[in-house]
Amino acid sequence: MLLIQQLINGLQVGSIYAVIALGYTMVYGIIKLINFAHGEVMMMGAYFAFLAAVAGMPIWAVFLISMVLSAILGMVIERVAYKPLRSAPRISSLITAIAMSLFLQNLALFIFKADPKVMPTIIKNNPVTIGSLQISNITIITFLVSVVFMVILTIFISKTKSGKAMRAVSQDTEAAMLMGINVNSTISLTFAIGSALAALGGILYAIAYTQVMPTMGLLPGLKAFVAAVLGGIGIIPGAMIGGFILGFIETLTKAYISSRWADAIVFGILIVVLSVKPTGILGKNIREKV
Amino acid sequence: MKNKNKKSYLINGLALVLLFILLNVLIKNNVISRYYQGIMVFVFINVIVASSLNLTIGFLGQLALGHAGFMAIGAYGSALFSMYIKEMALPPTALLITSLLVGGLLTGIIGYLIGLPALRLRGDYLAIITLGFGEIIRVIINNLKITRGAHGLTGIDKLVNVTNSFWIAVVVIVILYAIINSRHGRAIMSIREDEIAAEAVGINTVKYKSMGFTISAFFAGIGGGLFAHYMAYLDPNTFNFMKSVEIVTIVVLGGMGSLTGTIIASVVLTALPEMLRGFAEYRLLVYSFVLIIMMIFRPQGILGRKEFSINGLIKHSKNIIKKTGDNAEGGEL
Amino acid sequence: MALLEVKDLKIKFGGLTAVDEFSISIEKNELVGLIGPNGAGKTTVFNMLTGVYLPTSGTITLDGQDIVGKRPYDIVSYGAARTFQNIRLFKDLTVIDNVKIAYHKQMKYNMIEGIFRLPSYWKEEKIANDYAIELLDIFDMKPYADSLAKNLPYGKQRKLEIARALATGPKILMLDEPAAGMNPQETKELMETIDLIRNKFNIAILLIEHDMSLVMGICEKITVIDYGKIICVGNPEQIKCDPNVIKAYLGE
Amino acid sequence: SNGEKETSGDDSEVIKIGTFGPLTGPVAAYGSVMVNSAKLAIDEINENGGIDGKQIQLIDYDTKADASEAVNIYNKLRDQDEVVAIIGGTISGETLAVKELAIADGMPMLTPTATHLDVTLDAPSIFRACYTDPYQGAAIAKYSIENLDGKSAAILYNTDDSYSVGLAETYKESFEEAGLEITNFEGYTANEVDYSAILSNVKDKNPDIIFLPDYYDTVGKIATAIRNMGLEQIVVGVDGWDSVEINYAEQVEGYYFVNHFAKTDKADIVQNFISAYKTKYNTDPNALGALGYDAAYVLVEAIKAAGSTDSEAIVAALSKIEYSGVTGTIRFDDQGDVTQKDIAIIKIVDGDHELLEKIVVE
Amino acid sequence: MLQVENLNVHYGKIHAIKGISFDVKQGEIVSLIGANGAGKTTILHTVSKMIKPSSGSITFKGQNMSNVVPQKMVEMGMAHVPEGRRVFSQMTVQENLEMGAYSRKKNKVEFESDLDEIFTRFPRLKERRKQHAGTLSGGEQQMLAIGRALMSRPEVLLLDEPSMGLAPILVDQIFNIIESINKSGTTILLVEQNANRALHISNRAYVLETGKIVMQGLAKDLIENDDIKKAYLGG
Ligand SMILES: Nc1ncnc2c1ncn2[C@@H]1O[C@H](COP(=O)(O)OP(=O)(O)OP(=O)(O)O)[C@@H](O)[C@H]1O
Ligand SMILES: Nc1ncnc2c1ncn2[C@@H]1O[C@H](COP(=O)(O)OP(=O)(O)OP(=O)(O)O)[C@@H](O)[C@H]1O
Ligand SMILES: [Mg+2]
Ligand SMILES: [Mg+2]
Repeated sequence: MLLIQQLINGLQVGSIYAVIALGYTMVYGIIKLINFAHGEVMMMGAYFAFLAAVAGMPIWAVFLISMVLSAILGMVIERVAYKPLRSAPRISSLITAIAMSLFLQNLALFIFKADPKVMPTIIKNNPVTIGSLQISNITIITFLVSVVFMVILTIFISKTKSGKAMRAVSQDTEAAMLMGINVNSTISLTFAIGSALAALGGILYAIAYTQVMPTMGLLPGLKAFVAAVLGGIGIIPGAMIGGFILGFIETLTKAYISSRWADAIVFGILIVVLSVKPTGILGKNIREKV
Repeated sequence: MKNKNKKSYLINGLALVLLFILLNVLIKNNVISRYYQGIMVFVFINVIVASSLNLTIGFLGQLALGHAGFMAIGAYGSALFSMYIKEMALPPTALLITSLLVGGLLTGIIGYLIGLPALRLRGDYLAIITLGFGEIIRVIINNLKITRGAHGLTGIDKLVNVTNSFWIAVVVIVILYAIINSRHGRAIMSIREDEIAAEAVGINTVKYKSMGFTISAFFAGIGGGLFAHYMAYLDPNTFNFMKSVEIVTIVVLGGMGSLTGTIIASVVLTALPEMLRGFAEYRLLVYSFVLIIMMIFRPQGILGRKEFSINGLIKHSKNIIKKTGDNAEGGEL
Repeated sequence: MALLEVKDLKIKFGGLTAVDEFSISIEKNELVGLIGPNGAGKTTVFNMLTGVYLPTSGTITLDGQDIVGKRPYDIVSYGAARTFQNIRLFKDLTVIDNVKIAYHKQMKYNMIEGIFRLPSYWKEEKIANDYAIELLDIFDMKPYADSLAKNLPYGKQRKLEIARALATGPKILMLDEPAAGMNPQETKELMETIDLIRNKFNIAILLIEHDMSLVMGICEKITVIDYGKIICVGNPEQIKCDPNVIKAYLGE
Repeated sequence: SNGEKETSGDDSEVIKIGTFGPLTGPVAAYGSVMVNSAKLAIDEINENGGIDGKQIQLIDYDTKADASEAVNIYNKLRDQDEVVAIIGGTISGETLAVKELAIADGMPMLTPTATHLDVTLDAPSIFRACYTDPYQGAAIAKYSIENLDGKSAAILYNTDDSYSVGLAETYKESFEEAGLEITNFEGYTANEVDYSAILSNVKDKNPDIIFLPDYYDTVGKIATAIRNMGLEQIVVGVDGWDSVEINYAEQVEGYYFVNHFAKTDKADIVQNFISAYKTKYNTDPNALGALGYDAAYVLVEAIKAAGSTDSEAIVAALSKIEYSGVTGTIRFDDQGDVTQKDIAIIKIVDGDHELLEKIVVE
Repeated sequence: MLQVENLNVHYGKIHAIKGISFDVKQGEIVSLIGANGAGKTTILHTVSKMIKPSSGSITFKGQNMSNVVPQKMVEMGMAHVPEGRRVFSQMTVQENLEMGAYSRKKNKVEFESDLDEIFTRFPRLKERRKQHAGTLSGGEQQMLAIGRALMSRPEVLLLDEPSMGLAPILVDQIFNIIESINKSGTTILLVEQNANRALHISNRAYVLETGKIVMQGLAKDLIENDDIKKAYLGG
């Protein structure tokens, strides 16, 4: 029983990782950049939601405002910081992304100050009890959100014209231009969607754990990235699977071994998985054609 | 070719000694106070750690994000060792050097073991794996009895000062430079350029990758050891992901594949936060902003892959003199 | 025994059998062509011979030694060197360094000797340097020694790749479409160079090429494959008239 | 006030004292309250004539909670600013990082809040104004057993924080010495947000008491999770809890903790401090502030008593001092730690502190 | 149709194209020939607006194209088959062709009929329509690249070394295809190393040497020119 309860606990964290990882993997899939600032966009999304909630907006408006503002933020970040570096060495863009994450974090520190803010209860915690098991309504919502968005995103990328344009850009930017695809707006769209998803993750996170603070994005961002890599980076369903696996591993470690080893075990498993399957769980092993 | 090289070694060596004498004179006359000396020690430590990482990133071409972990192993390894052999009452310099070597070797060995699985992966995967190893190392140190975990390690002898850290940094840079400009260094660089082609001309890429990675870890360990014996206190959280990022930033800013670039960037990035101390509140904001601007306008770093050298400078200034000479002539016409 | 003996080589990629029942035998100092339609498996054969791909089955014997399962760098020391269909130079290194890297295995000084710049370092570095210059000279590339490989014009890059392969001291040299992207005049010059190095270094050459003027002009023996299988072996005259080859490859 | 270097060079005009702590970054709250309170104290002293007519200048720096920064700052305070003594550091890590330097220089250093045992160990010139962790750990354990009738307890603690680990260990020891049971000894990391796994384990074991030695933000988060999971245990804590009621009044209602002072203490000195702080900074101070405030007064008293700004004289004066402040009576033992200091036992009632009693443990 | 005047292109310090002018008239096949690195690819890239020239003007269908973005060129009826094929390797053959029609208004019927047309021209592609383009052979990829370009119904087609690396039999095929595309009304600007074949199907040609046009004229005249023979036709 306790084990099942612990798995339910894992589902909560896992679903949040999954939502954040979806955006992460999508951005990576298209421009091959580890967008380290993704976690900070999530943080900003949480603050936007916090402000909207404090202002007493209805719940749908809280979600909408936060996701729209974050989408815009994501697009601006890309335009200002990443676009000039598209042809630069990969690692320079990576450093820019890290710097951007630092910048946003410190901007938030400056604006909102270091002490955590308590997120108003926009969804009341209402656990559903089955026997001795307890599952929070927030967990159920988070889980459903992650699955629904995974499906929508998968269909979007594989079936729609914009989705295909994204894939074309990711495989060969120049050739995509020659097809008449507007590469800049395609990449912007990618960032908009990815950032809106990050914000969604941030809101769910803030609701579940009741606090927003400037450093809140750092670890979930990193974990979501690990989840994306675990599932096979660039692969949408992989992000979700990776997120859930990470959630379960973490929770079980905390419950049965010790919380202090949780991060080490998460990374340990990542290392084992990548050693066996270098492209992640759903990744295809493509041998470089010589 | 041989003579040209030897001459340039001589010039650079002479420049170093002059620099050192100048440093000493300034310290003696209290122009460089202990405050500045302290900052200089951090600069030298950063030079060592960052140039060791440059070997992995700039020359081997593999992105590693867990260098703080190696630094931590070196720091704790050498600190525990020097505490352990304290009774032998070695002279301070001997104690420092043996402890550094022990810390470095320990780090090298662990780096080698980590490199075996990690280096099979490429690009971003390697980055995330090394990040993971960095975190694992930190967590382990945080939970070991012998390192005193979260309580932090105290009671380490303060053995490091400006003089010895200066010379250790010089030795490390010279060794790295010598390795890079040898057949082993070329093999390492060929892996950065094209792994498949490197194999096709007879380079054992697995061997040279591990070699590069291990040497890199070894020197990171030396840097960590210096840090330990300067701070005289260690806390596992010092060696977190942000520390790794800081080191990577130095490498990238200086120029991946340029040791002299790393030296310049170490100076800039260690001094910059000190200069910004007046703006405590905006400090990190400004720092990250400057970094973004830097990357946008000079993504290849300050020096790119070039090396700054006295000879180059002499040559360059000769050219300038010649040019101005030409101009002067032009003026006469 | 021939220098290179390949028997019943086969490789599968997933469901696709890219090369099947491939056998070839090359003598010392022989110049052999390997041709066939696009996607026939020519490059794949090279990749197996040089250890990039592990064949599903079959044997490869180079100078009397079995090299199946050996890593590419190892096979180099058995005496096989190659160029790539898509040029793979060490782009950001100088031309001379490109060649010196390939000379790596002939140098013996260890890391300690290198770090301390002991006499062995100076001696071997000088030998390597002189040899690299000599090789570049053969390809008329001495003036480019200090430029970065990526700044060379395309044709020179192809030549540098050949020079680099030669620096490994091979017994057999495998060239994958060396004339691709060259105009007929340049192709003609390349033909002469290939002939020259074969004689000067006394090595065997295996050549993939779609330019028939080159293949027919210098190869003594030609193997034609289609869909991974050999459809014809013979001298240029025989190949030109073979109906299978005409149908699958040459056209009318 | 960020330490503009005085160019006059005439050090008879002002007496300079340094202080440092994390003023930015995630634990900025600790450093700022401490530094602000020390400033408040120094301002008051200056208004009342300073030290024998000389004004005091307090120079503060931000360590970002980073040990290497602390070293640079210490060097800067000593060499550039030429301070005569230091109030600090705020947290243990930064204080330990400058410990060896302070010993070597004989620099008088009074830390208001660094609780790590090693801070004052073999360090003749370093003093500490707060009681140490074993002291308060034993106090709250004693109270849990004797007054709250606890027969079994779960301990949740932060594995990354020396303070939390130390307290968890003392509490456990005291409990086990009394022959009682510790049902859960669950660590979590500094960055933890999801406590459901360990709380499910606690729920499974159902102890009488939960001991939660951590700072208020984390306590608030965990208390929320405890309420959400429907756990009904009494939760007890330590001085880090101070301020938790600001954001989490509902969640911590009815819980207990020990502290250096109680803001509802009627004593004049306490109320005066609180209102002065409020006037100056527009927020409530907490225990870290009270300690910083007391530390500043203690140090100034010592300088006065020493009659000079000579390091050795100040150290000697400090070791003999006895001062009654906001946090009780401060006097130092041979090691430089406070002895016989009052501990306030506080219950959160209607979202405010209720001072139950003040105790002294041996 | 297409007019280029006094074009200059720099890569950093390298002056790759040095003041070139040429034109392509409706219905023509015009060839650019020249040695490696002469600047042929650079010209095509500049014409399709993939790189910015340092000076010079490009006029397409009577309009000045100096300040337009690449997708505008596609919309106006230009298609570019780049050097090295550049198919979208992780997309299927069909998806690649869909991307070719990206710039056109969505019209299912028209799209299907265009697709059929491509498949009748290249039956090989029909067989492989579900296969990932990256796993096609070189010749098949070349067909796909051309097919993809045709999907935008271009009025002008830029072809960069379409025969590079192809088996002789495919080279024949490709040149036949080019001729037939031209016959059905598409204007073609062709870059080729295989100068002989190129000149045989072209109306006119320009000869490039290190960024300059050194000769121009009717293709049939150039074939007979001794200098050309010696330098580009292999004797
Ligand atoms: N790594 C790989 N994974 C999957 N299939 C491969 C791989 N390498 C080659 N192939 C397939 O094997 C077949 C042979 O390819 P190969 O490159 O050897 O052809 P080739 O004869 O060199 O053709 P070309 O003349 O066009 O270069 C092709 O169908 C190709 O798609
Ligand atoms: N991205 C680039 N950066 C710097 N120089 C370049 C770049 N691309 C081309 N060049 C240089 O510009 C000149 C013209 O190159 P271009 O590719 O246009 O020639 P080409 O005629 O198409 O040759 P090829 O027959 O090899 O395709 C060459 O000297 C080349 O080295
Ligand atoms: Mg091939
Ligand atoms: Mg070209």
